[in-house]
Amino acid sequence: MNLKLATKSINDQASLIGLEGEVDVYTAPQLKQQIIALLDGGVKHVIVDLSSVEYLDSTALGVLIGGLKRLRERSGTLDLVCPNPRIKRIFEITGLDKIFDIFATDLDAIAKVQ
Amino acid sequence: MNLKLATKSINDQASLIGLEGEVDVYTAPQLKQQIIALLDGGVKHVIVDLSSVEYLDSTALGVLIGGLKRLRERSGTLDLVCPNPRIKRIFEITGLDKIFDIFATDLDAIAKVQ
Amino acid sequence: MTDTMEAPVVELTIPSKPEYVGVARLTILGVASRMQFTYDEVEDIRLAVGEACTTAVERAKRANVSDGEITITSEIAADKLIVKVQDNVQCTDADSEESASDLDEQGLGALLMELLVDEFKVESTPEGTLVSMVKYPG
Amino acid sequence: MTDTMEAPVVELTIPSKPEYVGVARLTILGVASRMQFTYDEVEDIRLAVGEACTTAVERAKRANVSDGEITITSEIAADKLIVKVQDNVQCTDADSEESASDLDEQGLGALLMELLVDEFKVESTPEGTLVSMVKYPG
Ligand SMILES: Nc1ncnc2c1ncn2[C@@H]1O[C@H](COP(=O)(O)OP(=O)(O)O)[C@@H](O)[C@H]1O
Ligand SMILES: Nc1ncnc2c1ncn2[C@@H]1O[C@H](COP(=O)(O)OP(=O)(O)O)[C@@H](O)[C@H]1O
Repeated sequence: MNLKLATKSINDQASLIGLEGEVDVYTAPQLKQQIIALLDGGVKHVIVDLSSVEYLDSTALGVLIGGLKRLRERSGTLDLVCPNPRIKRIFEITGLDKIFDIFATDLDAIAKVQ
Repeated sequence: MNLKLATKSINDQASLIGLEGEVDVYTAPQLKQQIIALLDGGVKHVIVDLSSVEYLDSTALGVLIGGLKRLRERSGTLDLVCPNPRIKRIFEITGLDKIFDIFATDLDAIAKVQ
Repeated sequence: MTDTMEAPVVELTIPSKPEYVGVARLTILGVASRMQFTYDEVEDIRLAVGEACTTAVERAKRANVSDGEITITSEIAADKLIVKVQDNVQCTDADSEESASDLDEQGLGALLMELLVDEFKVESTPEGTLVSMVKYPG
Repeated sequence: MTDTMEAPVVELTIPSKPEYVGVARLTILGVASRMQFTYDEVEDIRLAVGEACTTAVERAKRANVSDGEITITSEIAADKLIVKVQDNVQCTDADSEESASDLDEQGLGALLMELLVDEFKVESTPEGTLVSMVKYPG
């Protein structure tokens, strides 16, 4: 019934936001604020790790799409880590798996931005 | 939201009922039937393993007390395995930990009836 | 019914049948989890509300009421949670008296509710029976 | 309202606020879990009902309604689950039209509901807006 965020820096241009819990209309604003804070700090590559997310709704998708747009505007990237098939399915049925790079592990996602 | 029962014979006088899930007003009748079936089969020592129980209410307590009474009438026993402190607490606050033998592991409970 | 001045209210109505008590437990788990209760206190509330619904289900069964309903109203106040469990079956002697086969469960259910919440009351209403419970965090 | 002939009904009312949508999801999880749905179908229902409540919450916010309420009615029929999500805010153009900043979420929420249930309908009622969904097992 809650969302925990843990952000770690990969290098001066890249950060990973680890999410745990439910990302919905109540908690998605926290994710949005965190992405904006990273953008304000000059980060160009954001990885959102959904490995420990057990619920994700359209509000969360909206925040991720918004983050992707903002990052692309500055030639950056927003990639996802999503090993959970149930969560990944939400991206697949909405066709959003075509606009996000979705990795099975955080190491794969980090390798891309390093 | 459901209860699974798995009964295994320890010897011709003793059986262990393993429970998994929720034991409440909806599911406790299954436990009652299983205890009665064992009694009818001549079992004198019943162990109820609550290790995988995540919810247990007064209906379940009533069934266990009823089973204990029936078994005592034929000089038998009904013991519990309950390593989960949250479930054990329900027996403690109602004082029922004094009428049941409660073991931390199934091996401890089985050792007593062998 | 919710007003910016009043406490937010969550209201659930379920059939008075054993298979729906679990729905009430999940709902109250969601309500209590959003409040300032510890994990143990949330468990206490879940068990107490489950017991209140269970006694309502047993009451409907004893009274042979087939269209029984239970309404669980949660008032989420700043400093406490008030839960009212109202059914549409009148209190019978069995709710207070020691009656035949239901004794163990009845007695234990009421005992648990007493132990798990800070305030606990059972009363007859024109509609049926009302169980009121209050739990304070901490 | 429940009758031995009619389908059992579970009714939940929550404040139209982001923090209560999770309560509705838990309740519908309890309802759907008791039926003949697969684990994946239960997840679909949970997500669809969550989306319906989320659009109601957004609607109340846009309309500046502070005493918004959402009533989620689940009819547990033998062969299907019917869920009606009724709020007390009238449909605005924004519910159909493409409007400013809410577009992504609005569009995706409606898309998800379409994809996750077998029947899906949004309509204006005298009280506000009603979203109806039907899911068949299997
Ligand atoms: N399958 C989809 N479902 C819903 N929205 C989608 C989908 N695929 C892409 N989008 C849209 O992707 C857009 C973000 O991608 P982008 O093409 O960079 O921006 P824009 O379309 O605004 O120019 C969002 O506006 C979102 O609505
Ligand atoms: N702390 C307790 N809370 C509720 N019931 C208890 C408690 N301790 C014992 N009991 C009672 O234990 C009884 C079963 O134990 P037992 O002494 O064998 O039977 P009886 O009291 O009927 O002779 C049940 O009737 C139950 O009500």
